[in-house]
Amino acid sequence: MDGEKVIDAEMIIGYLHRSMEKLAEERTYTQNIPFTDRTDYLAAMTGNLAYVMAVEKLMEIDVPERAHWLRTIMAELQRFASHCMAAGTFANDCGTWQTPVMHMIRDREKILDLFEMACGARLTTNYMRIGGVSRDIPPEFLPAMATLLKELPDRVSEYEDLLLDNEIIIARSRGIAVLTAEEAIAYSLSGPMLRGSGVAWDLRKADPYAAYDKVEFDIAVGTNGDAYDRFAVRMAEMLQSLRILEQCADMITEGPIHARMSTSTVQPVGDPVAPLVIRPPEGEAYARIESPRGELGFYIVSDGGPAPYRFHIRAPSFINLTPLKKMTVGATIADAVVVLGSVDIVVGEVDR
Amino acid sequence: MPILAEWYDFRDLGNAMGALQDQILDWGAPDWVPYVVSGIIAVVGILLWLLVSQIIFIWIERRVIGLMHNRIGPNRVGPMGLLQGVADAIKLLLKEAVTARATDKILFWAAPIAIFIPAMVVFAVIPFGEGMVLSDLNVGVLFFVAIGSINTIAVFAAGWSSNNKFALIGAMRQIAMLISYELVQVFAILGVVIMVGSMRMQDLVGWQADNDVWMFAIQPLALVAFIIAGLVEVNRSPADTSEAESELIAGFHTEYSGIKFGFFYAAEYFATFALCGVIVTLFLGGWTLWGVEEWVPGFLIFLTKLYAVFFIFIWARGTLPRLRIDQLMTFSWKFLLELMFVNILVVGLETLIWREQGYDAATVLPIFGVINWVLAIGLVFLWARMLGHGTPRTAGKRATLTQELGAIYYEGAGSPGA
Amino acid sequence: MTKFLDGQEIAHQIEQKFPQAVVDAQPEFAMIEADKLIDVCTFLRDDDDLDFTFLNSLTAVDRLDTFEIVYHMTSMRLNHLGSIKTSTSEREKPVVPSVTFVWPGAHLQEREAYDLMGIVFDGHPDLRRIFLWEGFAGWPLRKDYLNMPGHMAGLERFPGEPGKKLEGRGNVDA
Amino acid sequence: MEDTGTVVAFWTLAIMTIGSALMVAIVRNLIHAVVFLVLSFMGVAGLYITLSADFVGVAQILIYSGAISILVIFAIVLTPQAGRDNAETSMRLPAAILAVLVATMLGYAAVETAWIKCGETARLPCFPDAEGFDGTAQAIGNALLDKYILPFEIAAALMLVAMLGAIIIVRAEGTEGTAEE
Repeated sequence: MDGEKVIDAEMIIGYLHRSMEKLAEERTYTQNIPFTDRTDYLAAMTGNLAYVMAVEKLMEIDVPERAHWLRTIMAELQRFASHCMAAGTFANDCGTWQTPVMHMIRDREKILDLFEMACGARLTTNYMRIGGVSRDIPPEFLPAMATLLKELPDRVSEYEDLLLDNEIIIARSRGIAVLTAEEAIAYSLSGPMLRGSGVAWDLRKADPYAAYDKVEFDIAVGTNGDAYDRFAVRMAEMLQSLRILEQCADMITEGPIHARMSTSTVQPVGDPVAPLVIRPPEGEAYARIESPRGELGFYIVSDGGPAPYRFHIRAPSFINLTPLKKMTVGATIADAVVVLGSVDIVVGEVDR
Repeated sequence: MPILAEWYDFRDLGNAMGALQDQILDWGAPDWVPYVVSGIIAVVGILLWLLVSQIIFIWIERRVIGLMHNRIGPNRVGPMGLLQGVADAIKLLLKEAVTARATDKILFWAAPIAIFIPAMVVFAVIPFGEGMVLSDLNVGVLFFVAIGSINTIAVFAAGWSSNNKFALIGAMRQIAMLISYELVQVFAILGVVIMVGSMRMQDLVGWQADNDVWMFAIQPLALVAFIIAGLVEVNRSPADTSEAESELIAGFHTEYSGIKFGFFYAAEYFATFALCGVIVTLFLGGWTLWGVEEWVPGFLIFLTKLYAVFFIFIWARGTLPRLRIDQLMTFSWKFLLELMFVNILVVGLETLIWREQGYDAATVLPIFGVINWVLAIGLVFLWARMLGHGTPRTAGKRATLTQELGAIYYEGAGSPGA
Repeated sequence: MTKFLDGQEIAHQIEQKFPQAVVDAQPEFAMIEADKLIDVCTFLRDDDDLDFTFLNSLTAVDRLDTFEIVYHMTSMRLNHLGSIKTSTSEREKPVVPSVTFVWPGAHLQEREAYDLMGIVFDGHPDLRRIFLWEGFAGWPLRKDYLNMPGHMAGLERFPGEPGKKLEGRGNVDA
Repeated sequence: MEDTGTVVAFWTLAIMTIGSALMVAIVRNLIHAVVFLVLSFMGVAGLYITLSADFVGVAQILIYSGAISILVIFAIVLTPQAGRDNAETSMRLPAAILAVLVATMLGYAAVETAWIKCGETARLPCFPDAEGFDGTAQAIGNALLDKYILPFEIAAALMLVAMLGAIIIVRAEGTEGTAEE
């Protein structure tokens, strides 16, 4: 730094590096599922979903209808909760004394209660299984979600009015860390970072997985790729998630929650249909979903054994950090904090 | 003014003090003894009041901000958490005051004291009641500004001696802001002094009592500028860039711990009390309330107003995000200062006409009030637009929603769907 | 729906431009010669009907005798996903050309592959370890990492502990 | 002036001012020197007040210890070569002799001249400080604006020119850094 101005920015990471990719090679496919919620601990459901979809792609299992709906509901709830944290802490970096964060965390708590109702855990859910979901949702889940969906939309629009039109937040984040559309694509950014720069690319629309092709929603896009637009995109996505959840709530079908697997020996809880040890055929698969931070992909190479031969996680937070130096050099210290806030990284995912 | 000026007339503690002084003289003490005695009693009284209200206000502030955050706030220590302030004080006392090896020992030790003194000395001038002002300087208001300017040195000493890069940046930021907002503060006070005609605090209060009008009704612009400049000087919420947690850990008092940090913490609160006191005296009619002070003791009215203004500061702290240092500077130089020049020009003209023609106050003051209010609102909008506030660049905007996959909406990328 | 462009089709396209660049074409990927990688990638990115402007992910896989680098790419305009691979059989100091100039997004991912797998990307502007500290001995993600001669798995539990051979899944000669 | 309070105040302030002035010269660290300088400014302000020139005293605090000291500090901090300490110069002895000479000369002048007591001549009326002291701000204001209006305007113009000069210098230096708002 030279006085207030930042001359050079160096990223020192690796403090939370648990070498998940090495550990995963020692454990069977089902044992690896808990790893995936600990990479992006703010969006555990989407982590599980991505890994499970990769293995299903490898073994060509087709998941029953109700499991698709349950996965979509859980993924969208997780996106809303994760964006609550992201938007709140961004406003915090702009200097508000934790007021917006507290309000948003209060909403996030309600969603975590829903998770607890569905799968017993609030943060590290470990809810999805290869071929379906581990448990069906209790009868009082949908009514609880319905009441939540009644009150959340106007609360989010209240946050939008309070934060997006706030004179000081506009002054603090407008024009900071601007990335053009071409740069965003070249730096292979994804999620709100990419859409903030104006590129309308959302994997839920481009490559619809689970039940996303049956629901109606829009992609939120910013126009001039600065910290303010990424913040606006996240707020708009929260509203879209609520819209998806309403449609899922009344379109969900009854039926089995887990695919019938061929070598079914030991069965999991409830209506057990999956074998404890899964041996996918030799080959490789790359499956990716739209996690709240971007394109979360799992590249699995299998050699027919019980454990994956190579287990690679394409972490959006890690790759979204590539242009960090370009964004912060030249700005002041106060801006550097806002830039990091707008990138919205989760260190567990950056370091894997 | 007090109906019965006996010593037991508690509407104004000044009477008791006066009676005490005569008593000492009767006992044949030399003439300077009563001054010393009353001085000490008054100082001890103010200090006690300050400490007690600080402890209460630590609790109130954290409680109010807690409620704003939709959480409860401190309720562990003592009934309803009331002893939170005391707990903080004891904690700070017991904590070990670490001095880093590479610090500049003498300055590092002197800085907290140097910050604490101005925060205390300012109270010599603030009138709590009709007779209750420690030293009735007839340059009272100027004294307040002068003492305010001293803590720039103390801030620099703290930042420089703790030999820590962020502390120095914090100190430099604070100095830059103090200097630029001192000008605004002086001009805001100038407007008031021109209209009242004297710098003595008691005259200011007296003038507002006689004309049965509060100064902020006549000069809103001066009040707004004074509050903003005060917020910056005391470095509270929207302008707490010098100890912004997210950027500079704790600004110039990063290296301090234990009771030294306690001094900084207390100094910040006392400075805010002093600021609220001056705001109340200058703009909100000090200890008068349209004749109510005949019955209700003057200093109680003064304290309620003071705490009300303090509440506004807490409210600002709970809601407003922080401005960047250069935005704060441009705000002061390019916006507030010009408004203050215009304000003084207008007020000067008004008082000139008023004094020359010799109109009586009742007719002319409402007219001045209206003129100034219209002027204030018009000026703020006009000047803001001139500085580019109304333009789309600074308007809040939602994200655009689209169904078109792969389309590019970037302003620089030409039409969508590229 | 994102169309998965299979290996043969990509290999066919590349054949026209660079005759002997493609080593082998599988349904999932097209194996490309290591030294022709840079111009193939620039071609893939700039060609209009392929238009792979977005690099999804870059992964290094240790196939015991060779190192494979897998590139997944997407085209946002045409909404299709393709993947190519290169491989190098060098064990001691595997060198692969760096694609950071084609896709700047590969910058950190290549540093990660270097840090965990030991693959040197020549032409990379700033090839340093990204997760582990500079003095770390060995490349953790390699299959034979656990019993590299004399190297402890990262931290010695106490100074001077002899380099024990750990039986792990990965010892090659077991 | 004669009642005991002011006499005590005068002597303490005098000692404080001279003491800190001496320390400015003696102390090693330059920053400490500045802090002592500020202390001496305050001492001088105190002396003004003992002479019941309250406006000038408060103005002294505001201008000297508030603004000019910051100027001096910025000067010290921003000049990199300043070794931050009073360098050891070979001229110590001659400087000491010179200082003593100047001190004696001033002392002699202070003691010998016949100061005019207030009230002796028409020009210098005594301030009636017995009953209620109405403050000097009024008098200074009137003097500035009717008797010394010309120097007042010239000073104002001078300051304006100085400020414009400063801005131009900074502007030329920092043209690339000014990000448009």
